[in-house]
Amino acid sequence: MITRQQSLIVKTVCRLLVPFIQMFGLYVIMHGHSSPGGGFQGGVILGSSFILLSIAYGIDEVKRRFSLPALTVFTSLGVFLYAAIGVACLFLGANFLDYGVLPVAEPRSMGMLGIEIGVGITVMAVMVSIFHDLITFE
Amino acid sequence: MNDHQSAVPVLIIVVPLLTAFILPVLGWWKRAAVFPVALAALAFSFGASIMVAREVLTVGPIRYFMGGWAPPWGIEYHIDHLGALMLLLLSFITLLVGIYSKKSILKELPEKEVPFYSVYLLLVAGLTGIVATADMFNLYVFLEITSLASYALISIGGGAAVVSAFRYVILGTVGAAFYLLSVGYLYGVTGSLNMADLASILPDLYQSNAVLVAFAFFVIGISIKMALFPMHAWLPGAYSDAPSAVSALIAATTTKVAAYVLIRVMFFVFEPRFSIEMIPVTELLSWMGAIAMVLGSVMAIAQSDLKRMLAYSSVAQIGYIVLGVGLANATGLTGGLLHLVNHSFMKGCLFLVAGAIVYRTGLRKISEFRNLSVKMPWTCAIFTVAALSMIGIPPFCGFFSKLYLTIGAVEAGKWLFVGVILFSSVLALAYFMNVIRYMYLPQEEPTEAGDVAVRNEAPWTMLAPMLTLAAGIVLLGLFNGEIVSHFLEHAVPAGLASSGNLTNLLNLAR
Amino acid sequence: MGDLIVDHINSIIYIVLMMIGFYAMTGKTNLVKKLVGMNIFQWSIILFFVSIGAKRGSTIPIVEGEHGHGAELVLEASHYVNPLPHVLMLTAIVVGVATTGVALALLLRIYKGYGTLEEDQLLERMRASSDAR
Amino acid sequence: MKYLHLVVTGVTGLLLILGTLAMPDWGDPASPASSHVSPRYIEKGFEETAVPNMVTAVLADYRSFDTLGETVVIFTAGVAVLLILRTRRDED
Repeated sequence: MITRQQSLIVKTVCRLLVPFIQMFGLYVIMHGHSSPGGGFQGGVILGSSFILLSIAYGIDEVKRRFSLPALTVFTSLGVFLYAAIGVACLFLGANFLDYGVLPVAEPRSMGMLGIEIGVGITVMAVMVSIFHDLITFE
Repeated sequence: MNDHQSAVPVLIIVVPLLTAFILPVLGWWKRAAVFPVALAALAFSFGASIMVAREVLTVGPIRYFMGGWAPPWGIEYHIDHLGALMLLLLSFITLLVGIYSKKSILKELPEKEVPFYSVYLLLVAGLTGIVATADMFNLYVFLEITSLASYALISIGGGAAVVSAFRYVILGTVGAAFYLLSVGYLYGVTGSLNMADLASILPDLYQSNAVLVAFAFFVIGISIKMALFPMHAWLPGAYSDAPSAVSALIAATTTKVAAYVLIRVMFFVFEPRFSIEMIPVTELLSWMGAIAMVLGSVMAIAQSDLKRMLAYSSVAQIGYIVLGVGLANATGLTGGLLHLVNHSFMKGCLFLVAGAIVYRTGLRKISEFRNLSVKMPWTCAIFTVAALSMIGIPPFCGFFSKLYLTIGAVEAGKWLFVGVILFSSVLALAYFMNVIRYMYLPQEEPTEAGDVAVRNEAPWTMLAPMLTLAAGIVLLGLFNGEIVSHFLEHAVPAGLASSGNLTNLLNLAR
Repeated sequence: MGDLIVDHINSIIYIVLMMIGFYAMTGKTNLVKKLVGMNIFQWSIILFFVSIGAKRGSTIPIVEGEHGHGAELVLEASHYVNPLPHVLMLTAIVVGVATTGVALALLLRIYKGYGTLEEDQLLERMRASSDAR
Repeated sequence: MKYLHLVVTGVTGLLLILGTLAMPDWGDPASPASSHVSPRYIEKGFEETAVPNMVTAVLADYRSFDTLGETVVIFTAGVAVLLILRTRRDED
């Protein structure tokens, strides 16, 4: 566990940077359809913002905002969302993950957006979770 | 694009996956619900496998297009007779080990129950995915899911198990990376990833060095995954240090699935003539199998720890399966496949027995097993059944697969391998008889009367799966003809030398 | 000679990287170095796949220009790079990250249990602790 | 035995060189990889999925089951690390 004194400059810069990093991560996830990017890339960026926070402020500060149960829920939620979209296609009478039958406009595009968001959530949560487990192990 | 196909094949994989995702959350909410839910998912998977097998037997191989995209553009699931048999086998064994694991995990790792079952289900989903998929890259993804899950499951044994797991990480990654390299070369020269599509393009390219190299990397990579003799270094440690339920699970499934992949790619993606005539891979494999059979058995004799002995015995039994593949005739391959199924039952059963003994008495050393037959009569009886089957005593299933292998070797005119099969069986007799002897020996010097002969049988949730597997060993032996005629005869590719006179005799006999 | 190197610069790079990685995995005795070798090996395979997908005179696989609905759009296969290897390698990258994470976790447990990551010392201490048991 | 790993590395390298020399030229637009399966993704992908980024279209639609597998791999890694490292005390 990192317990040494953290410098004011590092703290301030991180505090300023983190919202922008997170915004960029969300952009990369949502804009994966028409520019390089997607769920995994955006999820890693989002996850790295929390890792940066925990480097600057210590893991306890991050845990205060993002508790372990919440982390577990997010880990499961993302990948569950992915599989659930696939199963929804099954129930709507098509093959697994055949988004064409989803009852929305431009179903294929929207289906992809849904699974990209799912991938993003899981990747973010797993990155933070692995980082947490690695640094708190003693 | 939207023609609907029966959803059952995909549910075999998706239901365990979904359950695995739910379990960590469920664990926070209601810990007691985790085990029943996991078991229900495994049972569902088994039921769906039965439905799939019935459909394959009556209608024929099932094809399922993921996302509705036709291959080679999309990912296809293709379940043929061999695949249906493997799905049945995997879902059955994982269900039984799942029932068994409840008590032993609660005792060995009480606080890690929730992630354990989550990873367990992921392992099951990965294994079934490998069997069902008809896409080379999708197979790699499921191979990695299986590997990651088994690294984690092995490591929870603690102590030496963690080192064994790390060794497995390194070697397993080499194996998977070689497999990926081979997929890369094949993709580079054919432009396709679908197995059926590859099979139609490849025959024109058999002279290309890239295809040869791809095949070489494939065989090496998968040999590491299935612990064929020179690449078996990860196996003994991983099997013997892991928790008992995990040993049984991994010993009965992962190496078998790797052997299935070998057979599938060697004989169905490549034509049999490629690996038999154009490059002598089958010849090489049969020699490696033979060496594994002898050296694995010799190493097993040298062990004093029961689980470690069983692990080395696994190395030898992989040799039998590979020898069946390497004989390159229909009888030999049938024998190899039958041995794959049989060994899954036998080794799963033996590891479960070893776990039950550890659970009740804490004993691992074979020489400490004196008087065990009085304390745990059922467990010892089950061990004896499985051991006799491993040796190859007639009514049990191990005999029949060895019979097929022997006849296959005779048909191929390779008398040396007949000798190796017999010799390895004799060695198996040596190491299993040693264990059985200690189990039924009375206490050396009965010191106090109250101390000895206290009957302390394993709990019924552990006994029932072991009994089922033991019954399975007997039934597989009695009905081996049914398995061969319903499943395995369809699994033998057309290009192999067909059955000779000896096999016809065998057909008459049954 | 120079032409040969220029024509095959991609293969030279990934073959050299693969051999470095493979050597580290099999030859090094330090477990962390083995892990680093494993990563180099995996990344060289990613380079290999991406270079299969390369296509001379083509651009990134994103539809260019106006693409409103109903617009007539003619897409030439030779105009865009092959997207399939990129997709496969995204998955392979994730697999690499996941394996590294698990391996690091195992290394932490090994270091806690035995206090060393050198293979020969590790074997010695494992033997000692199993004798003590 | 000491030089075994060097020999193994050398043999692997030779195999790699052998295989690579038989591969199609680097960047050849007529290579099988560029002409067999992938043209469908480029030519029809936008029409069929309405997503201009072909990598996303292939990743999340044509081969979406692979991507599900990829996400499961990440999930497995998360749970595996948790299983390996986290003790009960951390969870409370």
